[in-house]
Amino acid sequence: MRRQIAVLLCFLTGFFVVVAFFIEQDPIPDINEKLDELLVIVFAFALVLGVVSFLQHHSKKIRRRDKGWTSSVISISSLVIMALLGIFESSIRGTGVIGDRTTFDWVFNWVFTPLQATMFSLLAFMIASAAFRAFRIKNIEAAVLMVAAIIVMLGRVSIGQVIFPQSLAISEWIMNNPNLAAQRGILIGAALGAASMAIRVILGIERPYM
Amino acid sequence: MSDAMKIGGIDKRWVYLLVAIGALIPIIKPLGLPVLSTPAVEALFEKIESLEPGDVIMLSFDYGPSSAPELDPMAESILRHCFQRDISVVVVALFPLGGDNQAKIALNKIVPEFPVVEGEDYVYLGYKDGGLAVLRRMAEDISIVFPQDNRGIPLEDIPLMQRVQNYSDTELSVSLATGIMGEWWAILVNAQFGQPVAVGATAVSAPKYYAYLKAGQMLSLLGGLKGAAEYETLIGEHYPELKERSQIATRGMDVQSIVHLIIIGFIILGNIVYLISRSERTRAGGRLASK
Amino acid sequence: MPLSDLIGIWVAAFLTLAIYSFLYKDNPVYRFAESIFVGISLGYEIGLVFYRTIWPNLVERLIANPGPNWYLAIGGILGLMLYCRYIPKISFLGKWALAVYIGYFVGVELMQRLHGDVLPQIKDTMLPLNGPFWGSLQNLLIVVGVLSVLIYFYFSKPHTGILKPISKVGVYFIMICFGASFGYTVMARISLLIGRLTFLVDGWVRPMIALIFGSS
Amino acid sequence: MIRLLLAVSIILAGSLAEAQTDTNHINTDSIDVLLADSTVTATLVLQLSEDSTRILLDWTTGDSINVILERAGNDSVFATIGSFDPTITSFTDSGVSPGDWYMYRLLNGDSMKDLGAGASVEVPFPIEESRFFRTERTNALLLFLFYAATIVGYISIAKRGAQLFIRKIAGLDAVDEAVGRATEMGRKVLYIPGIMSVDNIQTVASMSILGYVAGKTASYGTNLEVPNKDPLVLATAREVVKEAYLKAGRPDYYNDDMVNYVSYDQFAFTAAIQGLMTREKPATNFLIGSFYAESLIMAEAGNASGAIQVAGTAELAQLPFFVVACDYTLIGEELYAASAYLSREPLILGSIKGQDLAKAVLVGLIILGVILSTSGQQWFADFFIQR
Repeated sequence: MRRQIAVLLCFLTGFFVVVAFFIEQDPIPDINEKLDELLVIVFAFALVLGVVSFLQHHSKKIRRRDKGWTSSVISISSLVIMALLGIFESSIRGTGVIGDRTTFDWVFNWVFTPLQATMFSLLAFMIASAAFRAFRIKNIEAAVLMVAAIIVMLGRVSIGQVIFPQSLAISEWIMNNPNLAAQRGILIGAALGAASMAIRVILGIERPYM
Repeated sequence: MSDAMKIGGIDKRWVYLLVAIGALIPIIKPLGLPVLSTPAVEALFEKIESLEPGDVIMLSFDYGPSSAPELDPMAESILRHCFQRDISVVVVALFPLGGDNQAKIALNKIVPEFPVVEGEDYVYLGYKDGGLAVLRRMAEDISIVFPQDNRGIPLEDIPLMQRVQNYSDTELSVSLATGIMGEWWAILVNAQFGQPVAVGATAVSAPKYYAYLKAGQMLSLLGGLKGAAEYETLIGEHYPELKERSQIATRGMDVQSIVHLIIIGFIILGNIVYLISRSERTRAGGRLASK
Repeated sequence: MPLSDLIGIWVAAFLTLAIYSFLYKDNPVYRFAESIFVGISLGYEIGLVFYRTIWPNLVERLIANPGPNWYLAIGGILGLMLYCRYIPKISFLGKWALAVYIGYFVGVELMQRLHGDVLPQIKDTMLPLNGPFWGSLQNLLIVVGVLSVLIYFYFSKPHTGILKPISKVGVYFIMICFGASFGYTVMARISLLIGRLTFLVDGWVRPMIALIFGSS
Repeated sequence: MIRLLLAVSIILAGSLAEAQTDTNHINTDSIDVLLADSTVTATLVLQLSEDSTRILLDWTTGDSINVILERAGNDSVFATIGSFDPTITSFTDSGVSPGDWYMYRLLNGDSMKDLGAGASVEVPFPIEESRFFRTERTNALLLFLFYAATIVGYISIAKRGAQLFIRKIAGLDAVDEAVGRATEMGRKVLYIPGIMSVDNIQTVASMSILGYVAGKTASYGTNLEVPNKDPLVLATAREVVKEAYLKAGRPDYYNDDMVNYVSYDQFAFTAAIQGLMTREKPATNFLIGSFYAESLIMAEAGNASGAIQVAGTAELAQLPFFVVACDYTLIGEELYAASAYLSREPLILGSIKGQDLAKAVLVGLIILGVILSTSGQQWFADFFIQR
């Protein structure tokens, strides 16, 4: 019974959205808007689950003195400090423009932002090692992959055009023709797959919520 | 470290090291690798070269901080080029999220380099919200949109603006744009009012501007860091005294060129190693490739 | 420069190098930076969710104007239902909340995919082949590419007979696409690295040298 | 004081109109110009939104510094609906009620004192009631009905016990092998469900695959860890994994900490996963769901730690990186077909069959569209325009 209710709830909300996509008669658009608004709140509540899980996960490591438990102490402390700063220094409230010189902003500017940017920039190294390892002429497909990548790479930088003057024109042609066609094919297929998945979930054939 | 760190017998940390060195050297000291200028960029340079001292152009800051790494160098080069040739610049900002700030940053940096006088050789009119409507209005009278300049001086009291009432009194409009704003200049200011328009765009949005360039609705297109580096190179070639200063995009492009070459070099090296020892099992290449 | 910024630059430089040290090998310094990063980012999110969602979207609106905003309480109740999983007797309520949430967005995706992806992409592929020779050839290439890739993903039949060569063509298109996208992205990734290295060189090392050896 | 109020109201009206203009800008294609009036000093153009429930006004006023817009309803009494800065030249009136007649008048002048009547226009028929069905979406409705019907049709065929074939998908055959490898090596299986929430359908598909993987690890007694970036995915993944362990008859092997939470920040999550892969060296990594820039960092870390990696996503921009750095990659559509392939459940298989039939029909329609466009019949392709 409890399971059937879950399936029914999923069906009703899913079906409602599909109807709302086509129908403009009140009160359907209005209900749709309200649903959208209130589900944002559900999402916000879920963060507590995450924080509880985070604290459990790390405190278990500390209790058992697992390998690397000191990292867990650091994680929990920085979480607590940042959460307290965020709640008591109200600079992130409202506008979202971080401008005042609070401790919170200091941590945001000098700790959080550099960490984010540096992690992101690791990609420059990863893309190099991945290319080095993966682009091998093992067969025709792999060769096609490699040649396309090299031409486009040359076309992007000025030295590339010194080495291979046609690279810019060829790489733009590749981007706008075969690349576009394949992207479109993958996109249409994936969209149909996603829609089919959605129909299965709405009909309760697949139940990812249980 | 385990064998997994190795690729075809080479520790992949060598790849990391070379990428890091390749990126660091030009940042410490620019190499000045050759940058081939393209007709799309040359068109703007030639246009400004063809102007007489005292002519006026309009420069619009239509971007914010997120596009600054690509578009700031363009702004600086264009301002330098104009000031060097005694061409007056009317500067405006139309991008809501930071256009004003970018304009001030660029002017504060370039103005002290030249003996130029605010109000005579250049003027900054400030930021105005309203997008297309503003562009349309300025075709009639700039002073409707900007009754006074950024300092609060009415336009009629500014010597430069006494010469300029609307687009027709300027020789060229340059928009450094993020997203859609450059298109507005092409479809409105160029197409409707016949004003020559050049656009500096980020690399991501540059491809969609090519259509306007091809259709003749834009005089010139500077695309991304590369476009900026081309302009810097043109300036360096014609005005050696400015070369030292105009190297920001060139420096970034040096890094790009070197690291791209390093990656391509490693791909070739990897294939040589692979061909020599075919027996080695590589798991990479993915399913499609390994089928 | 205020002292807090000076310290900030040093902290940022240290953390930047700490992350890069992972490239050599995993080490305690990286682990330290990672732990701080994880903790701080989650702590930041707590403040953000509280002040940007729970407070303005729920509490404030319910207090200020409960009449027309009553429905927001449903969001709060669904949210609280998620916590029921900690109480075994009523843990099923959490699944109900998830069912509503997933049901809604699955419905949204269903129509978005069909209306927003399938329709326009199909329309854009219906290209005329009777224009100038070169343009028509490119159009033909796009049509062939789209169809062969679509057929490559056909699951109901094995790739034999006529499907074999067609899906093979599809594979070539996919390989060109992946190679080109890969090559195209390299530049953006290097830009990120330039940003960090410029900070280290121009924002940290150079001022430091200037400070020690006197500015020049 | 009055001047101040006036200034404020102009700014307010201006910003209001600004916000309105923005939304119209997107829809301009679907709007027909209805009426215009031009005088010496001003031009006022009136347009009706496609659903005829809003009125869009556009004007030019020469050199006027001040512009005031007035509206009269059934009673023919004009009232101000906004005063505008000269830079603003359009306004959308959404405050019209169905069934009523409306007339608009523009006043303009160089100062507030000497405003004169500029142009005026009248809407020649009453404003329409908002409609029941969005007729412009007929093509989407037909597509939806056709698609849903083929899928539901095939599901009911499957229900009657028809044997349904599905071709080999290498990436999915690898799932069993990958879990088996972890069991042999006595190491854990790491499952990353992407970084987006369950409002993204790729995550939903990932949950289905997670259910299958968890069933395998439960019956083999292999360790499973599911670190999360999104808290709602955390909640969902816990239900899914718990259910799988229950079904496999091993509820005692399940604990909540298997499915744990890392951080909401994309790159903090990435940093932690990179560290985890390097330190704990899981034998198998599943990277299935919606990924962005972190895809390559994670896949490279997993590759360096010697794990066998199965990836799956429909994010076009990330697919090349997974293909390059992982052993198997589920590309787009394969991700969604995975649950059918793995579970072999007839109903799900039926939906895949239906999907394939629909796809075959669409391929036919594209070919027909190309033929018709080539012969100058553009109407067919135009039918598919997204509105």
